[in-house]
Amino acid sequence: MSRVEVTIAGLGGQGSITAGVMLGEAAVTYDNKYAALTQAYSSEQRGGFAATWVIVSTEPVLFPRVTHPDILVAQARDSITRFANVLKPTGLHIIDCDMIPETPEGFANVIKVPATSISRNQLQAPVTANVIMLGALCAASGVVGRKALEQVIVKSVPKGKDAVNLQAFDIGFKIASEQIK
Amino acid sequence: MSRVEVTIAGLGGQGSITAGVMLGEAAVTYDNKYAALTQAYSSEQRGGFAATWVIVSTEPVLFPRVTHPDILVAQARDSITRFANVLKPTGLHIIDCDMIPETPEGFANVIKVPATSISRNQLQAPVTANVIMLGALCAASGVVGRKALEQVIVKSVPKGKDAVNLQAFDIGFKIASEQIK
Amino acid sequence: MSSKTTGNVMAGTHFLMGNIACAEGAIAAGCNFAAGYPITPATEIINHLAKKLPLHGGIFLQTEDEISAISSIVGASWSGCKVLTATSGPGISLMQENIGFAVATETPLVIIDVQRLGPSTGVPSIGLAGDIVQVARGSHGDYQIIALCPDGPQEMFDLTVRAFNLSEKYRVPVFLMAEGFIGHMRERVVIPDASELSLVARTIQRGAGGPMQRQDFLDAAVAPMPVFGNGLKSHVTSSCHDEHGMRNLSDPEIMHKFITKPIEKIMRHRDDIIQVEKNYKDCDIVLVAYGSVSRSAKAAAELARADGLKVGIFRFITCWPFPGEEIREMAESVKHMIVLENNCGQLFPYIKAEAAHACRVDFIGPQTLGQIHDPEYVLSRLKEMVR
Amino acid sequence: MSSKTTGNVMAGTHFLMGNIACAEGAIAAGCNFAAGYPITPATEIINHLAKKLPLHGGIFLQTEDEISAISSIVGASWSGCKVLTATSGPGISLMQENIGFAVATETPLVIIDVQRLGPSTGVPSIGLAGDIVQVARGSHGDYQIIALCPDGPQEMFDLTVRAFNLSEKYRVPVFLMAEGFIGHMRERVVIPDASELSLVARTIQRGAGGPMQRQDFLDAAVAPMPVFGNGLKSHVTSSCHDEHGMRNLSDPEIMHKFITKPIEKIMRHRDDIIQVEKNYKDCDIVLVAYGSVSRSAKAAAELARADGLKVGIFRFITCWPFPGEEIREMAESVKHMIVLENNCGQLFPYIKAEAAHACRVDFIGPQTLGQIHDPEYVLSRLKEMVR
Amino acid sequence: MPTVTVLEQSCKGVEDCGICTFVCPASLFSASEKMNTAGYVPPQILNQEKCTGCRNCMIYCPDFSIVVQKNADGSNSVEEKEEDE
Amino acid sequence: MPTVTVLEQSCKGVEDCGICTFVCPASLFSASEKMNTAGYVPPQILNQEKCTGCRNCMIYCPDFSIVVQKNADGSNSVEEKEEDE
Amino acid sequence: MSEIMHPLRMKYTREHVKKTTNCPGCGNGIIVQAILRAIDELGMDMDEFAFVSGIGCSAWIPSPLFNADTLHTTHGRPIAFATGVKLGKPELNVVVASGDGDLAAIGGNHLIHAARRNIGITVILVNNGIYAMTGGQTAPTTPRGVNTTTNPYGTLESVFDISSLVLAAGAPFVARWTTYHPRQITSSLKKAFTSRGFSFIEIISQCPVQYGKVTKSGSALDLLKHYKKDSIKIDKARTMDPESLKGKIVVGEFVNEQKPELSAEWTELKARVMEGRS
Amino acid sequence: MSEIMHPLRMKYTREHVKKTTNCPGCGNGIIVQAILRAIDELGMDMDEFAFVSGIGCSAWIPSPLFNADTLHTTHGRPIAFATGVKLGKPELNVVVASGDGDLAAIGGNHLIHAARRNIGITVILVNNGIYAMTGGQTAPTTPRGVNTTTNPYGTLESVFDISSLVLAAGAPFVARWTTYHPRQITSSLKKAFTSRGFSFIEIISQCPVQYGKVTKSGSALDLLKHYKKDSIKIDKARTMDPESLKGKIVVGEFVNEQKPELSAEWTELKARVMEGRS
Ligand SMILES: Cc1ncc(C[n+]2csc(CCOP(=O)(O)OP(=O)(O)O)c2C)c(N)n1
Ligand SMILES: Cc1ncc(C[n+]2csc(CCOP(=O)(O)OP(=O)(O)O)c2C)c(N)n1
Ligand code: SF4
Ligand code: SF4
Ligand code: SF4
Ligand code: SF4
Ligand code: SF4
Ligand code: SF4
Ligand SMILES: [Mg+2]
Ligand SMILES: [Mg+2]
Repeated sequence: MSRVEVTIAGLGGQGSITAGVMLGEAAVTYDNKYAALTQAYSSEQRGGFAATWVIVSTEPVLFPRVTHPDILVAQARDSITRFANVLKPTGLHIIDCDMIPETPEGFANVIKVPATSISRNQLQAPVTANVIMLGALCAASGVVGRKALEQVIVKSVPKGKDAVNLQAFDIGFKIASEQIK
Repeated sequence: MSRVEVTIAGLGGQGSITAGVMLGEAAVTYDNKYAALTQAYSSEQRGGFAATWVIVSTEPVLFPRVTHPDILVAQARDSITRFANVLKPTGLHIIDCDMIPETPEGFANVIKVPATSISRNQLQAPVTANVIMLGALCAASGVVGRKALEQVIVKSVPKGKDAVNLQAFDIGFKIASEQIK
Repeated sequence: MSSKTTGNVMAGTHFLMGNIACAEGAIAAGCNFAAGYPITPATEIINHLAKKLPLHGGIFLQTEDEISAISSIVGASWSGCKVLTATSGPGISLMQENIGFAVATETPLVIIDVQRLGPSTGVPSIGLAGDIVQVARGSHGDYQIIALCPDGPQEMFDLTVRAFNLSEKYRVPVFLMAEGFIGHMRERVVIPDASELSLVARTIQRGAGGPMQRQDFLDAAVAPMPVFGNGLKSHVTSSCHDEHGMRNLSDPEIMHKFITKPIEKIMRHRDDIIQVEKNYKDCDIVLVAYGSVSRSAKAAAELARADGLKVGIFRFITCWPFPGEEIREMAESVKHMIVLENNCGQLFPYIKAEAAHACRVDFIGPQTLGQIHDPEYVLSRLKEMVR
Repeated sequence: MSSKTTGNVMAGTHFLMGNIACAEGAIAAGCNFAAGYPITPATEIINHLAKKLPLHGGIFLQTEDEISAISSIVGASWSGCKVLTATSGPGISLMQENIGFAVATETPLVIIDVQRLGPSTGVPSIGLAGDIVQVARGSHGDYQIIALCPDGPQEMFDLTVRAFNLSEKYRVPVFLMAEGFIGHMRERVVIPDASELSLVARTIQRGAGGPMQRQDFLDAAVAPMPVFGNGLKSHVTSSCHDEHGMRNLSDPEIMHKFITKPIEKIMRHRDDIIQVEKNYKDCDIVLVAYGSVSRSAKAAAELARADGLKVGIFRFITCWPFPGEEIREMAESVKHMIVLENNCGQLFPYIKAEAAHACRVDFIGPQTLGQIHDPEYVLSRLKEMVR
Repeated sequence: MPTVTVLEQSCKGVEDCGICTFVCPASLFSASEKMNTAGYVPPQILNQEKCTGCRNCMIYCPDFSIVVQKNADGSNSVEEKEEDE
Repeated sequence: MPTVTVLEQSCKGVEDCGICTFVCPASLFSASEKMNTAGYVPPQILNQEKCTGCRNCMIYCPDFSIVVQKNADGSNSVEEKEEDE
Repeated sequence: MSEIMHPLRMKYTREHVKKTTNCPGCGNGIIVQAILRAIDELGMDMDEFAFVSGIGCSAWIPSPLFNADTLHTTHGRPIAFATGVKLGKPELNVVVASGDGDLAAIGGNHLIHAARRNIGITVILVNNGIYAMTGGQTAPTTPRGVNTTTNPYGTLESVFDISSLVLAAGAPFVARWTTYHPRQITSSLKKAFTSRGFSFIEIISQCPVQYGKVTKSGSALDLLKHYKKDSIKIDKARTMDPESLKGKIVVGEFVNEQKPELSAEWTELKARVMEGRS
Repeated sequence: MSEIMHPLRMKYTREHVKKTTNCPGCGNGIIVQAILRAIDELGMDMDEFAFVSGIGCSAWIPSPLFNADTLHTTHGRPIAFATGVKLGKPELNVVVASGDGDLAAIGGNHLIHAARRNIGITVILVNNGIYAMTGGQTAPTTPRGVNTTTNPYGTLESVFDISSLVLAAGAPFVARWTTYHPRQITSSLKKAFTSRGFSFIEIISQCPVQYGKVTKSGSALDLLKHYKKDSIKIDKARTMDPESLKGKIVVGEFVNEQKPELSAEWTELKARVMEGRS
């Protein structure tokens, strides 16, 4: 798979962009791939939107914009509204089913991850929802290796938070693995 | 004579530029001719140079720079050094012989006017030297009519100074008239 | 002297310095607010306006710098005044950011640029046409202004009046691109009676309600201007905005219009705006020029004709918007254009871009920058090129 | 992670934001004085330099405005520092006057322009290549700077290093023309070991005596720089000056040299300065582009080839001095150039001027300004044009 | 008795703002259980009868989110006596 | 006795300048009869023996045109005592 | 109850501007109300005003929110624009509201010159001690020693005492308050709006999101508490020694005097010279 | 006798600069000497200095006359350039000399910010009350009511008290003298050159040609006489009421205190963080 286009979108504060940066960084610095990331967010503190577009490729990335993503990671309903229409019909659709209860129609590959509730209730760390989604993305797509992502997570999160984040990653990974089985 | 090029040059403070402006103004506003004037001066209070170039023509002036003047009015030695070399060989050369005692060589038409001494001694008004030169220019060239120049002089000089300036003009006019006779 | 002042107009035949003719043109055009900062070789304009404007009920404000000058005339324009500033290259450089503001908010104003020898401090008293591209492209982003090139004191008057008219009509900054040489030279200037001057005033917004009920901006046909103090509750911003003037930083379509509509507004009216002087019938060779050196070009063409060479003339009176169609049309009919500019060739690429497909295009700068071309020099270069 | 910091260089493979790569490039190049004023989308550069420069013995000064930023880096350059400022269009507009000063005094310095959507305030977070002409012609007078156009974070690093090298070598302001899109995107960036980087330092004047005994300026071969504090009693002025740096406002020959020599200095070394990327062998059609949209062009050319159309590519890495010869050479060998710019066509006339005599030249702007061209859109437009 | 109304939709939340909780001399404001559509938790007013009608909450709220109606007729007068502190 | 020298060539003239005539406590300066090549009339010093050596003329002259030599050996020391006024 | 609306919002703001862009707890919202309350209490109409602002969070106070003529200018220049607006139409109440970076860093020169020439505009300067909009860079009001984005090892520079500076520049009306003093702000603004002459009001305001976080000064409430605790009225401050004033915020009206106002002077001058002419 | 030369001229000025461009009687020449005398009396070398100036008559005081590193910048910006020179080479004595228009009109912002950040340069501001070089336009120092080229019906604006302004901006050393006080100028300059910190010296100076003529204030001597008659030392002025100070020129050293200087602070900071890093 030479070029994979990923969109990760959510509300401000959900860590979508951080997840994208981790994805790109894992691809480049540990998986020796190429990656290009662009991003956008509104200026509101809360309730605004945030999105990142990551292209991962075994070749240098020519055109750096994502137009028809292969993968959409949607952390909020708004993300579906904005971006589901450009997802390739055969594309992979990973949703936080706590935030988006109804299954999006018209997509073959939908993986549902209750990331918000797990992060809040099970992990007591709401900020790990994005890492759970990253785990799911890793398992479901293999766009970047697990090892690479884990290394980046350890490097990126605040000191002392690596354990809970790795756990979050693992949970997401497992949930997705089961659904693609 | 369709286009006459005049250079009036001297030291700062001698009124060369004022004389040029009077000449142009007389041509345009009273003689219904065309005129174009450019000027240059150094920033020194005294001892610097000042020069003006006036083109008087019955037609609109196309090229507005004086390159080879028909007339050079020289109020100081420096003016000769700077400008005599471009005066047309047949050109008219009007010099203040108080400031430039030696007759410039190589010119057929040289008119000598002791303007500085007349203005100082006879008229007790050193600032009228330029008007004396203008009188000489008028008589020797006819580039602008006497009436026109006199009107402009009256209009231009400070109130109460018109009489002495008209007298200065007349003196210059007469001196030149005699020499061209 | 055959002059009388009717209304604001000092009608009659005068022997005027270009800069004074310009200031008189501003007064004749109805300018009632000018702001500026002294700078050689433009100073006479503000000095004269400082003296004359109050006599006609206008204000001249000497600001703390040129940034403040351009900003305050934009403000006064929104208060409904006809406004002007005058400066030289260094001042234009400082004004660039807020020239962009004026373009983006479609504010009518006139800027007199009496150009001097640069770059940087250069030689204040010597003129060049060194700012020709900077006034059109020196602020960031894409935009379109109008610029006019006077060839002498008479046009310093005439084109100043025209600059006000165009600026008010099209809600756009208009530049008068005088050169120091033109600003400081004196020449015969005929000022018509007030009754013979046709003046244009902006169309003022009369629409009721708030701006959301009106289209105050981004109209390629020119939106009526919602000037302040009329209860219009106008909103003016140079952030990307929609046709109501309201900021929008998220809609790509609005961004596109924010940039393109004010440009389109000028380009759509280019035939009304663009003036050129041309005389190249039956000529294979044309001298293309503007400003001071267009007079060198004309003199050279006369010399050439006297010499038996048929040489035409093409002069930009408007240099921005660039008279591309006029150049293209000429390129189809002549064999060789020779461009004279009082600089190192700033418009030359723009001319060549429109002409090179159809004819040869060459450039002649002044023999010595700072001195306008000697016609004999032009003729000799022309002969070399033709040979 | 495979990175280590040798000397000032954070060697290794990284996933970096363009702006951070740029700041790292500056540090790697030996920048030891930077001054700036925050502005979106360039802010990350100064934030990063503020953090990193002191660790390498450098200073970051946040000035009261952009005018002060450019002025203080000129001052520090004369104190012998390698200097930089980073800003966006509004900042460039404000700096114009003193960019001219730097050119006229032959002062080495680097300016990073992370361009945003304009004119005026526009949209700070959206990038366009709207400042391409303003950096070359936005100050008054005739002059010549160098400008480089990165196409991604890797070149934000590489070309920042190169910008310092060129600036020091030729005593001239060098611009890095990043677009907001490039500045804010993240990509793989490989930073070489310090030992693999070749850095250029200016030649410093060692001549004895006062400036009248030396030639400190106006040398088309680049005069050694008489930096301050070395007892050289240098004189630096942007007034018209002779080769000793001494003001002269009366000699026309010196005025001519004052303008032309610094231009000649760059143009004489144009082959060393100009870099282009080209690949149009056997192609009739070439896509000509620079910056972000050169990647659209390359992607479109690939699509075209997949479609059986042989489409070449030409990319400006250096955009100023303008690669006219390279364009002319290409014009002689192809039939049709299609220019892509992330603006309304700022370089288009410059390209056309050099090419139109020999081939057809067309322009494609982005479908929506602010979004870089979609390759499929380019391909469809190309097909229309060719049809 | 003054009526104090929180306009919950525009409130930016006691978590990050909470200015009303600080400036009410009677300490009537506290976090509610709700969340508005923007994700902020507006305050609730307990013991409104203790309200002094000082209008601090209204005057300090940065988001126009509190309205204190002093008059029995419920009119929205914004007059008040100058109070210094 | 101090020697006071007027460097006539650089003087810009008592007519427009004349600062020396004003600041000399002994009023030693007055217009001379000469004119320098730039057209300015420099001052002359009469009664130099009355010079107090205060150096005012030297310090105030805007054009470096007066030199006061205090020392018998004629050396150009510029030291002086601080004087207030 | 859902039809209840804030009366100032209803009367004086643009209907279509549904929300402010301020962060939660930002002091700017307090200032918005204080301005509108002054207008309301004076019984003035929005059509008598023109509001001018620059670029920055604080520049969003009047614009586009206020339902009046609003001119949103470039960074640092609102006072220069406002000077033109005022001279062009002297009958307008011209009010500038903008940030400390905007008015005292890049725009500092226009500020002192407007004070000097006594142009009859009101300037409301929001001093939040930081460049908020661009992400926490040092402002000329950032306390020495504090860490910011551009001074991560502590600012080395001292702050402007802006009110004193404007006073020294010649302003006839100068006041300073904090957002803990909304009523006093309103009261000073009422004087400003009704007096001729250049009037200047500095408002120390909390920016919890940038200033609070970057400099580790805490939340909106922490900052308001500081303003409450450490504010000293000018009358009292005048009796205190510099040492005990350290860390204090001196508030109050520093000066309120009459000087000839520029636009009125111009009106007079024009009448005079036009009469002389005819 | 013809070989006699002025010793300061001989030691400290460029040989090839044969004449100054000043008009007869211009105060700038007095300032030239006062500066050189300070250097001479301190026994310093020109190579320890860099002189920076802007555009205007007064900007020609150091440049190109002084035989030292001289940087002649653009109008209004010398302080900004000088800040870079100083931070780039803190061991240099960086001295700015320029006019009131240059430093207080267009350059006012750099002036107050340099004072605030206490960058260790010396600024000599020549206050001649006018824009001399461009021909007699109003400066922010032109007295109210006086006629100038741009205010032919009398200036309507008030003047800056520049020294007070710079003081309010935070400068640790501020002095004002007139050209009637050349020895005092020298003495203040000696303190300025040897003190760390931003030092500011305002010099009221006669411009007979523009100020004198345009405002009808008389000749060089008339102006010097006015300086002599109307100067009041600051100590004495402090005991006088504002009314009796009208028309007076308050001269003297207004403040001279120690504050941390910016380039030194930077040197320290760099040492600190580089140590922390290694
Ligand atoms: C010429 C220019 N330079 C820089 C900027 C970027 N900029 C926007 S707002 C701002 C700072 C605002 O600070 P302040 O005025 O204190 O307002 P705050 O956000 O703190 O309320 C800056 C530097 C700009 N818009 N224009
Ligand atoms: C940007 C810019 N604007 C204007 C000028 C023109 N200018 C040159 S000197 C000067 C005024 C100088 O006044 P001041 O600083 O008081 O010096 P003075 O001549 O009075 O000593 C001006 C406005 C310029 N050179 N650059
Ligand atoms: S002060 Fe207003 S915005 Fe803040 S929490 Fe209370 S009601 Fe909400
Ligand atoms: S009006 Fe006063 S007492 Fe009543 S709720 Fe509001 S702040 Fe509390
Ligand atoms: S002070 Fe100097 S320049 Fe002036 S008149 Fe006396 S000697 Fe001449
Ligand atoms: S030294 Fe003093 S007393 Fe002697 S001539 Fe000079 S000013 Fe007069
Ligand atoms: S960043 Fe600060 S100043 Fe800006 S809106 Fe948020 S809290 Fe207010
Ligand atoms: S114009 Fe005035 S300031 Fe300039 S040199 Fe002449 S006297 Fe001095
Ligand atoms: Mg702020
Ligand atoms: Mg001055």
